[in-house]
Amino acid sequence: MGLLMQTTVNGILIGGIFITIAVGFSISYGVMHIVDFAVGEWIMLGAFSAFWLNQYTKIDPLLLIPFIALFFALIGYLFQPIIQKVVNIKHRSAAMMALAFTFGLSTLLRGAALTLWGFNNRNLVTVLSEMNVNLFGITVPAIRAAATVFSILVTAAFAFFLYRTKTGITIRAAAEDKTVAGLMGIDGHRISRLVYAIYVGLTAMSGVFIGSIFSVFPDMGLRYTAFAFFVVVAGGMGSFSGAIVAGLLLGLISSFVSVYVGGAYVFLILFFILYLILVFLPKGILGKGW
Amino acid sequence: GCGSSSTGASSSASSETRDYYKVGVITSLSGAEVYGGNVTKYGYDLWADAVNKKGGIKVDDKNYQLKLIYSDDQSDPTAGANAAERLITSEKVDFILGPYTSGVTKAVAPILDKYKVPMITGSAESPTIWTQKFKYTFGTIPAADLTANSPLDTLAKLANPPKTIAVLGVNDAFSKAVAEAFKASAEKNGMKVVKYDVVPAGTDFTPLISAIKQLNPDVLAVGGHETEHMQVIKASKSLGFMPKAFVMHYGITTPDFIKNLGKDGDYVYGAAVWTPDLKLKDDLFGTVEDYVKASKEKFNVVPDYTQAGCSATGEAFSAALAKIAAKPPLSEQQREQLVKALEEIDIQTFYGPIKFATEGNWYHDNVGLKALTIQMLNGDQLVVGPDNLKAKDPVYPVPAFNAR
Amino acid sequence: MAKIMEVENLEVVYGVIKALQGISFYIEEGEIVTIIGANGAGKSSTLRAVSGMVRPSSGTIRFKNKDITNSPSHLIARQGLSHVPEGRGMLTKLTVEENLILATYNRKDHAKVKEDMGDVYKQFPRLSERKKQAAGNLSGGEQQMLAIGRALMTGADTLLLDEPSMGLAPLFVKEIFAVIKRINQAGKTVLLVEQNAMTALHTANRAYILENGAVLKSGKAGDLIDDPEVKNAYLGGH
Amino acid sequence: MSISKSFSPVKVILLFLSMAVLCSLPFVVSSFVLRIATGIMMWIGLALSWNMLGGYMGYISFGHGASFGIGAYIAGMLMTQLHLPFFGALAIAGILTYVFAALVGYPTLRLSGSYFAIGTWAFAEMMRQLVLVLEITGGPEGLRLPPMLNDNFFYFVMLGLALLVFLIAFLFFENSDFGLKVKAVREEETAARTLGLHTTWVKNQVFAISSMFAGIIGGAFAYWITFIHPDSVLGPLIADQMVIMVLLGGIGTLFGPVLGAIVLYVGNQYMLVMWGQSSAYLIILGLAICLVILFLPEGLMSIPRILGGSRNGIFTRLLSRSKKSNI
Amino acid sequence: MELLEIKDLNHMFGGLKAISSLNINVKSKMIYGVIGANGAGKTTLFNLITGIYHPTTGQILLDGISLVGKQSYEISRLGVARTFQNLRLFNDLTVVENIHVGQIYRRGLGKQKTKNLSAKINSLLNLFGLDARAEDKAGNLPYGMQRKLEIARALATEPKLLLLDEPAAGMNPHEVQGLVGLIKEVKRQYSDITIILIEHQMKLVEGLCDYATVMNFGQVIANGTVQEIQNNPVVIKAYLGEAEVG
Ligand SMILES: Nc1ncnc2c1ncn2[C@@H]1O[C@H](COP(=O)(O)OP(=O)(O)OP(=O)(O)O)[C@@H](O)[C@H]1O
Ligand SMILES: Nc1ncnc2c1ncn2[C@@H]1O[C@H](COP(=O)(O)OP(=O)(O)OP(=O)(O)O)[C@@H](O)[C@H]1O
Ligand SMILES: [Mg+2]
Ligand SMILES: [Mg+2]
Repeated sequence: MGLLMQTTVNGILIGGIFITIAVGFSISYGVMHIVDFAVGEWIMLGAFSAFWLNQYTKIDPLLLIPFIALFFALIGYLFQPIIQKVVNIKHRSAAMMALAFTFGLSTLLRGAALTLWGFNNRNLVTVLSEMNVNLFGITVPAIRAAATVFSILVTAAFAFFLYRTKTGITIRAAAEDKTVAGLMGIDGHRISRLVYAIYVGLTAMSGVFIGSIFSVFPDMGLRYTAFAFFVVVAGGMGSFSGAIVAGLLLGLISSFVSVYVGGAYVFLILFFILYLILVFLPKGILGKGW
Repeated sequence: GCGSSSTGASSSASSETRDYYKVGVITSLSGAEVYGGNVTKYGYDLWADAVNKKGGIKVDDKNYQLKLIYSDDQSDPTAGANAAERLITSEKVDFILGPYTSGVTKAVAPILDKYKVPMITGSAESPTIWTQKFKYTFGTIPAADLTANSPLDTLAKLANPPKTIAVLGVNDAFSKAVAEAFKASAEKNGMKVVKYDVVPAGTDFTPLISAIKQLNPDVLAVGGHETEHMQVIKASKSLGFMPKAFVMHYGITTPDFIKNLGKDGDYVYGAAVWTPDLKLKDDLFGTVEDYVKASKEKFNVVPDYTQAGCSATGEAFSAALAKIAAKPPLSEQQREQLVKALEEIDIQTFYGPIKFATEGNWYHDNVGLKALTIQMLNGDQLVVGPDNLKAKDPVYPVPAFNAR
Repeated sequence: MAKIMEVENLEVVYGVIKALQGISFYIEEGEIVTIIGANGAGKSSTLRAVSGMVRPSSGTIRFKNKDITNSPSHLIARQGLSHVPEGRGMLTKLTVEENLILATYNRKDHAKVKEDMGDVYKQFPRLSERKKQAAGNLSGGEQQMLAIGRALMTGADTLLLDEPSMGLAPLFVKEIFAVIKRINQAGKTVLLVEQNAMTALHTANRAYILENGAVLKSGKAGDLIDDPEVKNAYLGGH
Repeated sequence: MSISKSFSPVKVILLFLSMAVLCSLPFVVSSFVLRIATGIMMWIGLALSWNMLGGYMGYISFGHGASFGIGAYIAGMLMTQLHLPFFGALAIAGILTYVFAALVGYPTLRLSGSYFAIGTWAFAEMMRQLVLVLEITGGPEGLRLPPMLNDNFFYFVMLGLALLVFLIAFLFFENSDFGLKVKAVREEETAARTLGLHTTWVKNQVFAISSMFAGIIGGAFAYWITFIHPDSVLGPLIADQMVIMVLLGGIGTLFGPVLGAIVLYVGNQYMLVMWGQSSAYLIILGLAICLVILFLPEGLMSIPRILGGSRNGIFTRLLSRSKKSNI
Repeated sequence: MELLEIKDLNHMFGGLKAISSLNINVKSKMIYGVIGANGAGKTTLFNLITGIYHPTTGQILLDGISLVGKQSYEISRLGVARTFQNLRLFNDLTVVENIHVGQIYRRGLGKQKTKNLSAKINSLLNLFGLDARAEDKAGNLPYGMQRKLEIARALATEPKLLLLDEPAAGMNPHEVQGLVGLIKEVKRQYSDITIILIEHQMKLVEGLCDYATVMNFGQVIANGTVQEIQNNPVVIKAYLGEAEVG
């Protein structure tokens, strides 16, 4: 019974971290229609910047989060026009070229990180890293709980923003048809930049959590790209509630398979389920995706 | 069709003249194993530096310098095979210092046999490399299954030995071999294995550690690399799991592990065939202390047994070359002599004895070394077993994370 | 009356196809002007160039005494020009209401927005019944209403309508034209592109006949109805 | 349209010349260069096989590496465990990959667009994890094949396979009713169906055939490299490279994948040799991919046209670009 | 003789009843009109006949053979071809290739393949005035030509039954007249063909159809010759509206 509860809590906490990434990713996919292979590298860069800033300022990484989010949002904002240039190509497979472009970008960023900072693992320590809370015999690592709560809050805020504010409606309009949005006085390119900025900011911010829960190294992105894809696709691209459910599903599957089936089968089963969801529920578990 | 065979005879190196040895190095400078790849690189570089500083390898009263030619295997067997082919046929190297990973080693070995170019790997530890009996491939570090039993043997001899143990392994060749060896040695020592599981690289350890926490074993033993070991310790701490001891293998002596975990990394048991505190010495590097100093100067790292093993690997070549008096460039015949010489060497180095087996399941692996049980403290690797070599008594049970 | 729009020597090129060969026309404030022409004559291209959806290869477009020739479409829209494109340009996943709100994106006169919203719902009661329905689930006629309603919500004083009657049942066609008249009477300037030439000419003040990307004829709508050449080529004879 | 039209005498002569060059290669170059040439041939075959599915049919697969890996493992297991001769193992690997892909294709092809891309990617990851936990594949130990150390043999095997795939692409995808059907599926599937095309069957065939070639090449690769491991033959990099090669060269064209494979493979090897001592070559590789896509969005195949100074030529494009930017 | 019999056809989209107890009989060789308000279910009817949707209940018989449950390609091979309200051309293929695709599974396909094939394609190009743009990509044609190409492509399958969904959409009255002539010419050259067309432009319906059905809310509200229908007060109220403006 204790183990069952603990396994459930663990599961929730594993998946929680990836919800924010999924939300940012799917909204950027919705507006720009490209699958960004560099998502893992934004995570990595977010984690690294938290690490370096912490080294030099000694400020707790958790307090640095707003700053990192803003900084990377700015980077995304400045960088987006280059990707947009690829997306705008009048070619049947412009979206594919853009995808290949992000693949190149991911290689480039990884190579740069490896060259610049070496291959070493780094530890990102926050005040919460050392703590855990004991609830009815269940141990809850504080940093993971914080990450999950934070994820859900960010997601909810973002959902509110998209569905309840005028700018949100604008973004959804641009996601569907930028030409028509243009006729309504909406600058599609500015929206794309805005959305990409939000996405990069959110992803880098999640990187701070991921970095402090696990560790920080140049290749870390590869690993988390897979998880991010899982949550995005299983939840249904563009679906917020779907992202939350899929994030929790990811965690629960990992956790329960590890404990009750065997650790070796975690990814096998995870990818099998992702495949089944894709084939039989292509709009995501809740059927709400694009 | 037009595909007849001519096994690269044209690429024989003998036509060239040069007054230095060209040494190929294949290792992982990128990809998944970039960390370990660089550890081996440090080791090989230190050897070449030391030799060159002394003037070179002395053959027939003349000194020949060393030149290392690196080739990245990208942690991928295919790229490793390409690298070997290039080093041998384009660069025409005289011999090769081998890859970090066992997988790449296995892909490279047949190519060496084809061109009859000897290679010693200072790192790869998977037992399955040696069962293939490749004629031109040697290894300095004993296979994992020869070393991994040492910490549990040490623990079993204590007054209050652990009774229960949980074993986790990562699903790669080396880590799985280690985990299996842990399991076997636990059973041999009469411990009860309450949980044995293998996980793919990149798994989150929290669920398994929660499950293990419920089983409350005396010892948690883990086969993996430094990244996973760090994760295990972090996850255990965050879940409030504190067994009487953690047992690990390769990785806990790396600077990453020591630096990142700090006090949390203390008291972890491991197996090593060498530590920076050993009282050994040789002519090239001097004492172990000297070697550590050289390493700190050049790379700012305290060497671990893999790095030192790689440096010692070079010494095996130096010795064999001197013995057959082969000047660069080596002809095919000389390379065959070199293999024979390697099979016969039995030398003492700062790393310990090097002697390659010539038969059995560890064919061409160094069987001269004894496995040590180490326990980490303040970043130092304290030898706590076997009894005749120990510098200190093992601490068991170890203090809890918050009581250090 | 003042000219609200003046277009001179407008040329549009798609790859190798020259859709507009240099056309000129103007619209006075408060007019309904219609452009009539065969398939591929360049009617839609004209509207697209004016609203900034395609970039003309040469020529000038002046709107309210400003050169908007190379402005992007969102900036043109903000000047008070709204284009209902061919195929209606539904944002199918947004609800009816969201489509309407969206159109007010750049408006600052919040009180007037409310009022306009009420007017649109009064004008098209069907839309008010379907406020929360996704635009994609509306029938063709309803979508057309929404498209026009949305154009009104932008607060634009000039509307470009591209074949608002296309694909509509005869009954609806009549309704749409009646709506256009009403809008015009409420003070909006309208540039109307239509295949349904007869009805268009009956609705408009002036007309331009486009052929192969050039203006063939222009004049008072009433005069053109009786022009035998026009009758023959666009009104289906007799 | 017809084959005779596309075979002018000049082309025939060119063809024979290039065949002669390709066949004499092993006797003039060093064995490292030959090895690179073998690698090029292999990647040409793989890129062409991917292009059947991704280029002609418009189904972008990130799981094509799974077929390669499955072929490699089947051939490997047949040779080590049943001691079948190489060509027999290769043939069976081809047949089994075909059958397997035809079965998997049925559900997978219900997806399209990005979903198909991610679905195939998930499937490939699943296969890698499966091989890692299975006993008979050797799990994380990988699989050793009996070494057969004849460079020329493998060069000709890969050359033969590349030519075979090229020929199939040329005959069945460029110049036949079948190719037209495939393109019709790509352009507008519903319409194709109402014109009598059994599109499900067509899609399944293309999926299975392209997978089969990847599988056969995988089998040959296993024997050539002598050691296979889930990470090396089933890792995502295999499929990623196929995609990049095709996009780099020119998707949906016959020569694009060939060109892309040569440029990327040689470029990669060259950078490994030149800058292999550090990870800097990753930067260069990534940058190169980005730059090519930015400046040659239709791939290397568009270079001749751009240099040709046609309407889409570089000057026109530069002009139109500068016009855009001053708005 | 009845070529197409539709009996008690029903189709639901979720809770929406798009087709409701529909009965239609189409005699061989006739041109049959289907008209009705927007959203009446006309296109849905075509989608059901051609197997793009499968009816919830009911029968569709072609020459006595049931089409229900058959796939689109099977139905096409039985001799049913169609065009789409929102064009569905193979945009990146040339005009010739588009028609060629239609030819691949033409009905009664004999062994005499390639020989007559280009002759057939040429005669279609000719008939629809597409010769000059034969090698252009379909997506680059003007809208009107795209509509014609779609008809040509459908005809290439040599159908018994041709379904046209709003062929005159976006055409001016003059062009509608041209289309009337064209369809008449098709009818002359393919003498045993039966055509069902959906159209809002009454000019075309008047000019071509022998008989018509009016639909509203998924049901038939009137049947008869075009004249009968135009004078039917129910049809006027639900569809046509009062007399023309002007
Ligand atoms: N795939 C679908 N899912 C849900 N509803 C649909 C679907 N297709 C059509 N409908 C609905 O079914 C009804 C009939 O649609 P249909 O397209 O058959 O109308 P139509 O008679 O062709 O109209 P029009 O003259 O405007 O083309 C409409 O209310 C439409 O919204
Ligand atoms: N995006 C495009 N790419 C290439 N050619 C185009 C494009 N859009 C339009 N054309 C071509 O430009 C010419 C004019 O087209 P336009 O759409 O302006 O005509 P139109 O008068 O609106 O015709 P319709 O009555 O069919 O809507 C046509 O020959 C058409 O084929
Ligand atoms: Mg138009
Ligand atoms: Mg319809």
